[in-house]
Amino acid sequence: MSEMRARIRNIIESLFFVSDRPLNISRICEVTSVGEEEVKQAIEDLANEYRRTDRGFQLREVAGGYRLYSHPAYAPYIEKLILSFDHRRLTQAALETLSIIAYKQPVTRMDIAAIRGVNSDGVVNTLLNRGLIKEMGRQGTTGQPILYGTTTRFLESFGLRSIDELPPLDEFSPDEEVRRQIEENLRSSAVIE
Amino acid sequence: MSEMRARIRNIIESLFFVSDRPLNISRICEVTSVGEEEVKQAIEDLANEYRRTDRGFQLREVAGGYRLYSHPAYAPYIEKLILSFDHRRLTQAALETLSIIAYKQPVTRMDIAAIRGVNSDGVVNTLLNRGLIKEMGRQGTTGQPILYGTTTRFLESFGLRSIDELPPLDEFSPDEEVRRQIEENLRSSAVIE
Amino acid sequence: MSYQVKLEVFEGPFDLLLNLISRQKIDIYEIPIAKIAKEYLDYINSIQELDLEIGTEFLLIAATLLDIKAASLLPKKEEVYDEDEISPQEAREILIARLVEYKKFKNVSAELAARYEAESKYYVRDVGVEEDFDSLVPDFLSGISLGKLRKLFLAINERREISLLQADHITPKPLSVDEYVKKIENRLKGVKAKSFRELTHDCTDKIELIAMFLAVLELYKRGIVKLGQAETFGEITVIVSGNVVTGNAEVVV
Repeated sequence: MSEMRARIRNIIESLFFVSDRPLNISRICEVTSVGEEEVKQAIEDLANEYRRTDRGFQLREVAGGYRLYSHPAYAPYIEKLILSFDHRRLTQAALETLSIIAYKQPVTRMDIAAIRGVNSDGVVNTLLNRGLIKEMGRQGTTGQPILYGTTTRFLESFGLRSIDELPPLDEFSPDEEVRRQIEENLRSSAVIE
Repeated sequence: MSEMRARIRNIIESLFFVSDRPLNISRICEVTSVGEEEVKQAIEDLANEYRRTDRGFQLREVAGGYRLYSHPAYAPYIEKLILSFDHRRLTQAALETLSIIAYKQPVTRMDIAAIRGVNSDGVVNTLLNRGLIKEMGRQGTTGQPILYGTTTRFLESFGLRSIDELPPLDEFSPDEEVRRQIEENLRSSAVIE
Repeated sequence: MSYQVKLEVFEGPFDLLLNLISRQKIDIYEIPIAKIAKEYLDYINSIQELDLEIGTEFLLIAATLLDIKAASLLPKKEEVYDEDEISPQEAREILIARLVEYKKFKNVSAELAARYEAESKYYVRDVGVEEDFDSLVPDFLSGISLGKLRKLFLAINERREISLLQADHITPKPLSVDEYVKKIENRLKGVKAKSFRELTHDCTDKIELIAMFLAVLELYKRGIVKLGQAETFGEITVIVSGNVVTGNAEVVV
């Protein structure tokens, strides 16, 4: 394999590696500035290689593109690993994310990350898989990010007829300590010169 | 490589592939029912292979375990593909405070303020929110102030295997020139013109 | 055309003092402490004029410097100090020791910054549990009431507000307006006009909004955009009128 071809393959492999959604060819072309033919070649190279060397993961073509999946042969071990995890952290993250989506829908992944202060892609996927949230179209801005909202299943879980029945937020008042902290910090907040 | 050895390597690769946190050797032994020596061998095999074939990802030892990371050479492409919120810039104040906590842990807010010469409560709270430091109990003195230390996420964010990997603090003592300058400038026994 | 607005910021009194000291060219016929004390006070005065809150810590060190200075100006005589009173000489020794200690951490924080920077080139897989294994994850909603969900949402919002407000007043976060100029230029590529609201849809805090606004003004100054507003407090429209030219602008927020 030529050096150039190997490099393109490795770049594309790194993209598959970090991506939590199927990547289609045109998106890969866009990100790598590589032509369609070369991208297709690289995808084939990767898929062949994984097959040939019987790796722990596979490249599969699914609706909308290509994505890496763990190899089904090793599922029993993966199950044991997932069961050995402490899921409290995931539960906390999932509930936080769900509450943001419920109250702020429709929202993008970026909105959620900005509010939680950490990348929340993994959690959004888990909630999607669980049928608690769904895609609601795309925002009409640069990049056209996907918008998310809650599902009928979410409403059913809480016995709600519609999302308007969510308890209102405004009755809430932060306790005195928090209010004081906010005020103090406001007083000393930065200025623009 | 024997077939058995390759199989163990592939199983372990699939575990790394699905894990969202560093995996330590004892957990891998437990999940795979494979002995420590074989697990260590498999990890070495994987790391060597990724290095040798210059893949899109690498296996790194970090925060008491091993984890897959994308290859740093391809970071520009990954940045184009996804938005990262975990690597927001740290301010100078945050870095100074973090350095003090990392080297002197467990420390109180007062200890930190004494070294920096300035109240650091705001910075400490920000570091807590970002999961880089955590509470480590209370000091057994008057007022029982909270003690702080660094987290696993701190190790991960700075690419450290353990806290012992921090470079020795003594190496960062100001050199003679700086010391002399400080002394001279704060000298009170100067000649009066 | 570019502009530069930069206010020197210090992480605290020690940072300021070290900076002043490092700028000195030591002259043995001078009285360094007097000069340093004066510069230190000048700086404090200048930031007071800029209406920045001065930490008591800055004033405490100023007092210590003045104390040392006063002692150096008085004729030498053996003064008697109480046991629990610190003599100017002792205060100076303590100050030097603290400065050296602080400098050590300032040095190491540069090393940590470099590590953090290098580490930011590594990305982890954050994909979550694959669909096939989803049934192994416990039900998130078990035992969760609507009230709890609402509480969680409020708690996150609150946490966020506090961390946004807790920007250390001595170390404001520098935002480069030029970066925002570029951002706006990108967003205006291929369109004739966009509203300010559209341009700032993803701004997460006030400071960022302000930087975006400054960037719009900068683009207006450079003649790249025209601005329109139908009524007071109405929507601001940013209209593309010229070619994109990049310059350098930096502002400390």
